[in-house]
This record gives sequence, C-alpha cells and structure tokens, in this order.
Amino acid sequence: MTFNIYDFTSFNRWIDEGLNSIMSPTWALITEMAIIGIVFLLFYAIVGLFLVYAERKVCAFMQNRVGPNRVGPYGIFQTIADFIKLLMKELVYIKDSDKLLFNIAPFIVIIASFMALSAVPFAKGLHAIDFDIGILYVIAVSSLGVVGILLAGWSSNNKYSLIGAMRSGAQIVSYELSVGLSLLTIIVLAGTMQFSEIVEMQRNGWFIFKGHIPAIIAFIVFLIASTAETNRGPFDLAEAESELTAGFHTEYSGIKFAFFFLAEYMNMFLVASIAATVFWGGWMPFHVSGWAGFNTIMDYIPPLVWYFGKTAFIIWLMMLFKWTFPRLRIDQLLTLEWKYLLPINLVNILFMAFLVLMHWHF
Amino acid sequence: MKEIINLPVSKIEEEEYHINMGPQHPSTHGVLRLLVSLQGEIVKSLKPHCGYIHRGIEKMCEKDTYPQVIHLTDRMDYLSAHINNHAVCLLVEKALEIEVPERVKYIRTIMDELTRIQSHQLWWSSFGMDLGGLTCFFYGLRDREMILDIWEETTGSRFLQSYNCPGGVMQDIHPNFQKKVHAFIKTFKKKIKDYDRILSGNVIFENRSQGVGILSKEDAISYGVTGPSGRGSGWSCDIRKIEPYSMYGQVHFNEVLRYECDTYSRYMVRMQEMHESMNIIEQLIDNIPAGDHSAKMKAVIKLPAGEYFQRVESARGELDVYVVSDGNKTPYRMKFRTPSFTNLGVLDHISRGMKIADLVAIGASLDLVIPDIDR
Amino acid sequence: MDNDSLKARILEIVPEAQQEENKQYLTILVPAAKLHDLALKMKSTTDLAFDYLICLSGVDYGKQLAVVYHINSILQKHTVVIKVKTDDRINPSFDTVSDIWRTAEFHEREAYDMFGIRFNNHPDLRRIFLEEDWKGYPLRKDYVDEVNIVEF
Amino acid sequence: MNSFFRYFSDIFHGVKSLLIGMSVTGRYFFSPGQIVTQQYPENRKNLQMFERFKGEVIMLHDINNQHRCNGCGICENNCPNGSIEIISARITGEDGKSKRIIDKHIYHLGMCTFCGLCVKNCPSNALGFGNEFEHAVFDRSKLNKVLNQPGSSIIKGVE
Repeated sequence: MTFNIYDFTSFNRWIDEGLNSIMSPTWALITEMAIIGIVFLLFYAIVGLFLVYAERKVCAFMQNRVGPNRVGPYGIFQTIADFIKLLMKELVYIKDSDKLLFNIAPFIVIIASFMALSAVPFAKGLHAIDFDIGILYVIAVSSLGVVGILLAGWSSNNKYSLIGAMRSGAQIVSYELSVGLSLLTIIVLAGTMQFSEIVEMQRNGWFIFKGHIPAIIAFIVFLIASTAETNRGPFDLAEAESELTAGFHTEYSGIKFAFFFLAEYMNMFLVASIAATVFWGGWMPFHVSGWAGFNTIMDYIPPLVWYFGKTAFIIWLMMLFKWTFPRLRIDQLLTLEWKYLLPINLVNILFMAFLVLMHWHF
Repeated sequence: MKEIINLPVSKIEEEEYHINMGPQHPSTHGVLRLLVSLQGEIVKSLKPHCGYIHRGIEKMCEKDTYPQVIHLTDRMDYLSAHINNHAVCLLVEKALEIEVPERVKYIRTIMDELTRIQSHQLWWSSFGMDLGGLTCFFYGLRDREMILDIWEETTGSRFLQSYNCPGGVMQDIHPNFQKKVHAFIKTFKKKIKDYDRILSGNVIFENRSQGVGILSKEDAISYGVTGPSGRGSGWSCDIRKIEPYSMYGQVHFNEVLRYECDTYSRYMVRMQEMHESMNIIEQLIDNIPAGDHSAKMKAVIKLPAGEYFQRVESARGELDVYVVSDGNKTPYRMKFRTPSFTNLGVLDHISRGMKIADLVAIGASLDLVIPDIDR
Repeated sequence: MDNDSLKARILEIVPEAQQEENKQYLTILVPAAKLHDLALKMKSTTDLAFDYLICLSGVDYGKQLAVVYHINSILQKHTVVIKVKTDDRINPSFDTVSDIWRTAEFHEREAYDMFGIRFNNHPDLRRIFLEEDWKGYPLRKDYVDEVNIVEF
Repeated sequence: MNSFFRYFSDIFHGVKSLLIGMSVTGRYFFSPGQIVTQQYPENRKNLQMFERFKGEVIMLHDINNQHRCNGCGICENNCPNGSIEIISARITGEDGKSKRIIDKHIYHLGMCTFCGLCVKNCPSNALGFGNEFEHAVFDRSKLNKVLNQPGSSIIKGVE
C-alpha cells in the first residue's frame, strides 16, 4: 500500500481499517480518539512553545536586539527552560479568592483554544473532525475562552484583575461580531461552512483573489478583529501591563500562569490558521487557473508547508501589530468596533452578496 | 445581593473604590504610589504618596562642602544630572563672584543640551512604553547610548557624571568629543524621523493623547508646572530665555510653545525641544574657545554669609537652588526646588474625570522622575 | 517694576514690613499675621501681579523658624522674596498660601514634614516624605538621630 | 456630507499612519545588521573601556612598585562618603628627620560614588581611576581594598 505524502485520507483509512480489524468498533473509535488527543496535545505544546520563542525573536529583531540566545543554539531551548521554571514555581493561593473558580479558570481558557483547534484542516484529510458547520463551531468554541478570563479576573480578589476581566468581556463581546461577519462574507462567496470544502473550492484561486475587493476588506477586518479577540497587541487591554500590571492573570503563578500564556499564543495560532484557511486557501497551493505547468510545480510543495507558511506569515503580521502600535483605550476600542468595523463589515457583506449574485467574482 | 438590587441606580454609580498604583507599578517609573479613587474606570481623585526613596539630600548637603554637594545633586534627577550640577556650580560662582572661562561656559552648555536630549529620549521611550508601544523603548535607549558613550569618554561616567565643579569642569573635554557629537547629531537627525513615524503620527497615539489631561495656562502657573509640561500649556517659562546663564544668552534658539494644553502638546514640545537642543549644540560645538577648563579656585570654598538663589532649566522644568550661607565651608541650609516635585502636584487636578489609561498617559507626559520628587 | 518701587508698593500694603539685605532679590520680612493678606493682594493687584510662586522653603535660623517665599511675576517680570519668621519652635504656624498659589500645597507639606511648621487652613496637611509616625523634624538644626546620621 | 467624507478620510489617514509605523518596525526586522546589542561575556577579550572610565580608584604604581602617595590625607578629607581611610606611619628618613609615609590607603569601593574629588585634589597625582568594572564579589568585606601594593614605596623626590 502506498501513501501519497500530500494526501492523508488513505493514511487515515489505513489506520482506521487496521484498528477495526484487531478490535471491536467501539474500542477502535476510543483508541482513535485517544491517538488524536495525544497528537493534538503534543502539537499544542510544541506550537505553543515555538510561538513564544518566535515572538521573542521577532520582537527582538524589530527592536535591534538579538533576543534569547543563551539556551541552545540561537536560544531555541529558551522556552523549554522557561517552561521548566514555570513548572517548578509555587502555585500561590490568594486569600479570600474563590478557590474553585480560581483553579478552573486557566483550564477553561486552554480547553477553549484546544477545542477550536480540532476543526482546522492542516492538509488534505489531516483534521480531527470535518464538521459541516466548521466555521460556526470555531467561532462558538473560541469565544468560550472569555469565560475563563472573566472567571480568572473575578475570582482573583484583585481590583486590577477585575478591571482587566471586565475590559476583556466588553472587548470580546463586541469583536465577536466582526469576526463572525467577516467570515460570513466568505461564506456568502463559498456557500458552505465546511472547512474541507472551503479549502477545496480554492483549488483554482484563493478566496482573497476570487472575491477581490470585499474579500480583501473582510480579510483586513478579520485580522483586526481577531487580534482583538486574542487579547493581543494594540488590543491587549485585559493585560495592559503599564496600566493594570498584568490584568486578569496578575495573581496567577507557575503552571496556571503558563496555561494562560500558552492559550494566548494558541489562540493567535488558531485565528491565524483560520485566516489562512478561509482567505488564503489553507493547505491549498497557489494556483492560477489556466497555468497548468505552474500549478503542477506548486503542487510539489507539500500542503503542510503551504499551511504553516501562510499561518506563519499571518502570525508575523500580528506580531508586527503588537510591537509597533501603542495600546488603545477602552472607549476607543469600542468606537473602532461599533463605528468603523461593524458598519464596514455589514456593507461589505451586501457588496459580496451582490458580487456573487452578479457573478463578478472569479 | 438583594441590597445592591434594591439600591437606586444613581447610588450604585456613585460607589467608588480605591486602587493603589504603585509603589511597584510599571507606569509610575519608580516608587511613587498613587492612591486612585475610581468609579468604574473613571478617575475621581488621586492622592500621590511619595517619599519611598527619600534620602534626605538637603540634610546631607548641610554636612558637605560645596564641591562635595555636586555628587549628591547628580542623584536627585538622575536624568539631568549635569544640569543639576550646573545649578549648584552657578550658584557658588555667583556667590563668590567668579567669572569662569569662556571654554567652561561652552562645555557646560553643550553638556546641558546633551543631557536634555538624552533625558527626552528616555522620556520618549518610556512614554511609548506606557502607552503600550514597547518597541519605542528600545529605539529611544538605542540612540541614547551614543550620548552616554560621549559622556563616558569625556567625563568617565555614563550616567552620574559629577562633571561640573565650582569654577569649571573636572577635566578638559576629550579630543574626540567634537567629532563624536557631530556624529551623534548626524545620526540622531535621521533616527528622530523614526520617532515621528512610529509614534507622533500614529492615529492610535493621537487618539490616546489629544484632549487628554487638559492643563490650562492659568492652572499651569498656579501649580508651578514648568518645563516642557508648562510650555505645552503655552506658558513661556524657559529659564534659558528668562534668566540666561552660561552661553544661553548668546545662542539663537526658539522657545518651543504649544497651546493645545493636552498630553499631545506636552509630547510635541519635548519632541521639538530635541531639535532645538541639537540646534544649540551645532552653534557651539565648532566654536569652543581655547583656554583653561577651570577658573582658579581656593582649596576651601567658603561662601560669604547671605542667601543665594539660582534658577536653571533642567530637562523637566525649573530647577532652583536656594542656599543660606553662614560663611562656613558647608551650606547652612540648601533647598532644591525640583521640577518633578511641583509637577506632581498637578497630577490630581488634570487627571480627574479621565480613565485609568489616560492617567498613565498623563503621568508619562509630565515626565516625573521619582528621586527628583523625593530628593 | 524695579526694586525700589516694589518695596514702596509692598510697604504700602504692609507698613510693618522690613527690608532684609540680599544682593540678588528684594527681600522683605513680613509679620506672620499679614502674610496671607499681602500674598492675596500681591497676586490680585495688576501692577504687582505676582502669579508664580517659584519656591517655598522652610529655614531654621537657629532661634527662629522661617518660611521663605520666592515669588515671581510672569507679566511684570519681577521677583521678590517674602520672609516670615517665628520664635515659636514648639508650635510654629503660619497662614497657608495654597489657596492663592496652588503649588504651595506640596511645598507647605514639605515644610511641615521637615520643619514642623504648621500652615493654618491648609487643605491636606500631612507629612509628605516621611512616615506619619516619624519623630521630630529632620531639617531642624536641633534634630538628633544617632541611628541614621553618621558622622565621619 | 462633510462628516461622511471625514469618516472615510479618517479611516484613510488612520490606516496610512499605521502602515507608516509598521514600515519602521518592519524595516528593522529585515535589517539585522543594525542590531546594537553587545554580547557581553563573549566580547570580554576585546572589550575596550574609555581611558577616563571611572571604574574604581587606584593608586598609580610604576614598574618598580613605587607610588607617589605620601599619606597627606587630602583625599580622605575630600571624600564625601568616607570611603577613603588613610593609615600613615612615621619613619626616620636618611637625613635623620622623622617623616610621614603611607602605611595603608584603605578604599571602600562599596561606599564610593565616583565623584572624582580624591583624584582631582591629590596634590601629588598619586591616585587615578582604573578601568576595571567587574566588581561583583560574594562578600561585602572584599570591597574594602588597600590601594598601595604590598612592599611598595614612595618615589624619591615626591614627598
């Protein structure tokens, strides 16, 4: 049996058949779930650690520094060392805090980002579940994280944390709209919410080219809104270290703090990969319809390279935002959403619908 | 819970709570504690609590001779250490009626302006950082390094130079001094454009700073807010123009004034002052006359009995030294009127009704240096 | 306005005032009771227009405690030094000028902290640098602190 | 209508200013040659301090282990922090006269503020500043140094 290294469907089927042949279907399903869970956990940890390292290096280069370079060559083991340090730190318990919620909050945050990851297609056939409502699922699950942030801020018995949590609540409730509507623009074009189909439809051109003007606008809006939703960069009001010291996770230490930290980076990875999938074709190589030779050459580049390349570029863009801009104020943040992003988005959807109706897209 | 529900809405809104910003807080730039009364995110009032690094410099000065006082003034406003030294030296020279050589005046003025530039660079860095733009911090410090190198070569120290002494300067300038200052000005004129591109023109920054922390001219005068903060309110309070000392009477420079009275105007005043300072240095650097680097001084400096007062323009406002002398070699009473101390007094007034984020921006725009407050 | 006419104008307001010798600025010693009245008039009169209190310093002259006000007029560009003295070292007090020049609020707190000079009607007279329970007033000449002050 | 145009011009100018800002950081990101960080422990070998750098106060000795200090104590008097202690001794010189020499020139580095008054005021230029800046030690008492080297003597003709 041969595998196409660019197509994981047959590989999955082979594992599935192999497991079914040696055990009952129920156990096979459970085993598969366990395998997927472990793979995702590993993936989560590795990507999280790498992103922390990447962020530190990227910002260092933007600031004329060299960044971490002491642990391992070019400092690549720096985050692992940090992680070990965080594991060994004492878990501080705050007097008069709500113990249960205080302990649960980091898990809610990390589970939310973990769940959303399951719908993302990394390559053909390489995804945990292929929902037919994939986008809806991702939007729904990823916004659960704010519950964890609110709980963390409220249960800490700290005023800074509370202010940070409340800011975060207001922020995510409003920016959720823009994220949803900008994705809706592409759903109008694609006519489906299933990630695999969305990617497949971009075989002859990515949506950002197919939908031209409204798609580009939707992409920019999505980028801004999703940066806000991940509590990063000019929108990091929930943390706002110069105002609220560390915002909602002021009182967290050790591994619980690491969970928040990791979840922030995984959320960034998640929104970047969704942006890459929906607007830039996910793992789909760059195709120009009509140029058969060019398309064949592009097909030789593995889909995982395409996928991670696009994601990495969008992550780089988000890092560029964070390390360039000053932070917004809370009222300006809401003004930006309700006065600018939302109206533009609504008009943009109408425009896109009109475009689809008139077949003006490619 | 039931009580809260039964309260009238206005009562709930009136409920205030207090948070302590500091003594350990990233945006207070040191150990300043602000007890802030908040209503939601709105600042209702705030009380500054200072003294966490009060070292009793005025008391120590009463035990020290005048040359020994110099090294203490370094440690007041460490970002304009040279200007602080200059103030004491000017006072001693005025009391003794000593005319210092021209060369000393040139060197002191150039050093003062270098001090002003590096202080504003560090202020710019921390201003950007307080508003959340962390990259600004590194750009500012990167360019400041050049000035510190110039100082290190001439004075031997990077930060607390103690370079002035009554009657002159400790040692003559290094032969590389002029060359390096020229190189710095050339480089910095390019780099300061980056400052404008990354922060001044940025739409987020403009929204964060415009209309925030309005300080009218009358209030600025009444509260004694001097320096760039006062000039941002349109108050022409530059001691270099009012009571010129050293070379300031003979160089041409504009007193930067802006009339918007908000955080943005205080920001722009400092940005333009860096240009003006470079302008002053350019006028002086090539014309340093030959001569001695110090006037002839007696081994023991005794000020004639009397009271002396010296005003200079430090990087963040008017610095005054008030000395009561009883004719001994140590001052009987030495008082420093430090700019940060008086500027802190206005913080409560201008940040009322603003948000916490604005309070951070206002505090940064006043450019407080905590050892300068506490002395 | 030059120093002579300044002196004349101030003597008009407070006839008991005396001039002290000072090379730099016109220095005038004022009875403590007249201080607030004089300050108010100095600020509000148009030809005096002393609107900027440069510096407020407490001084311990040995027997007497004094407060020295360096006051400047931005419009008229003249400066005057007003001094008030008291022999009372146990409970020295003057009227506040913080209602006239707001910057005096902090300076007076500093003078209270360091010299123990009370300022009547001050809105918030607390120690500013030292702790509330600090014993004594450090900048007074008779202050003794064997722990913190090291003699070489 | 005016406000309608202003709405779009606001967006345009805002986005433009943001892009200008991003171009600055982006440019530095792609020009790693401008990195200014000094790799400190690695560059120790070729790290050259400025000659006037005030690292610590030293007593200048020549190759014959001779210095110029006669123990007059002016540096001790000039020091604002009491970081210099002079212990002088009296010996009988060749001409039979009793004269003062330096026994120990004790320098408390931990108290020194590098104001330079001792070096400036030394009448025989016996003191100077050394370029050593790695002063970290594990014990505070190690910061108390004796500046005149063991067995050193005063240069003839200086006293």
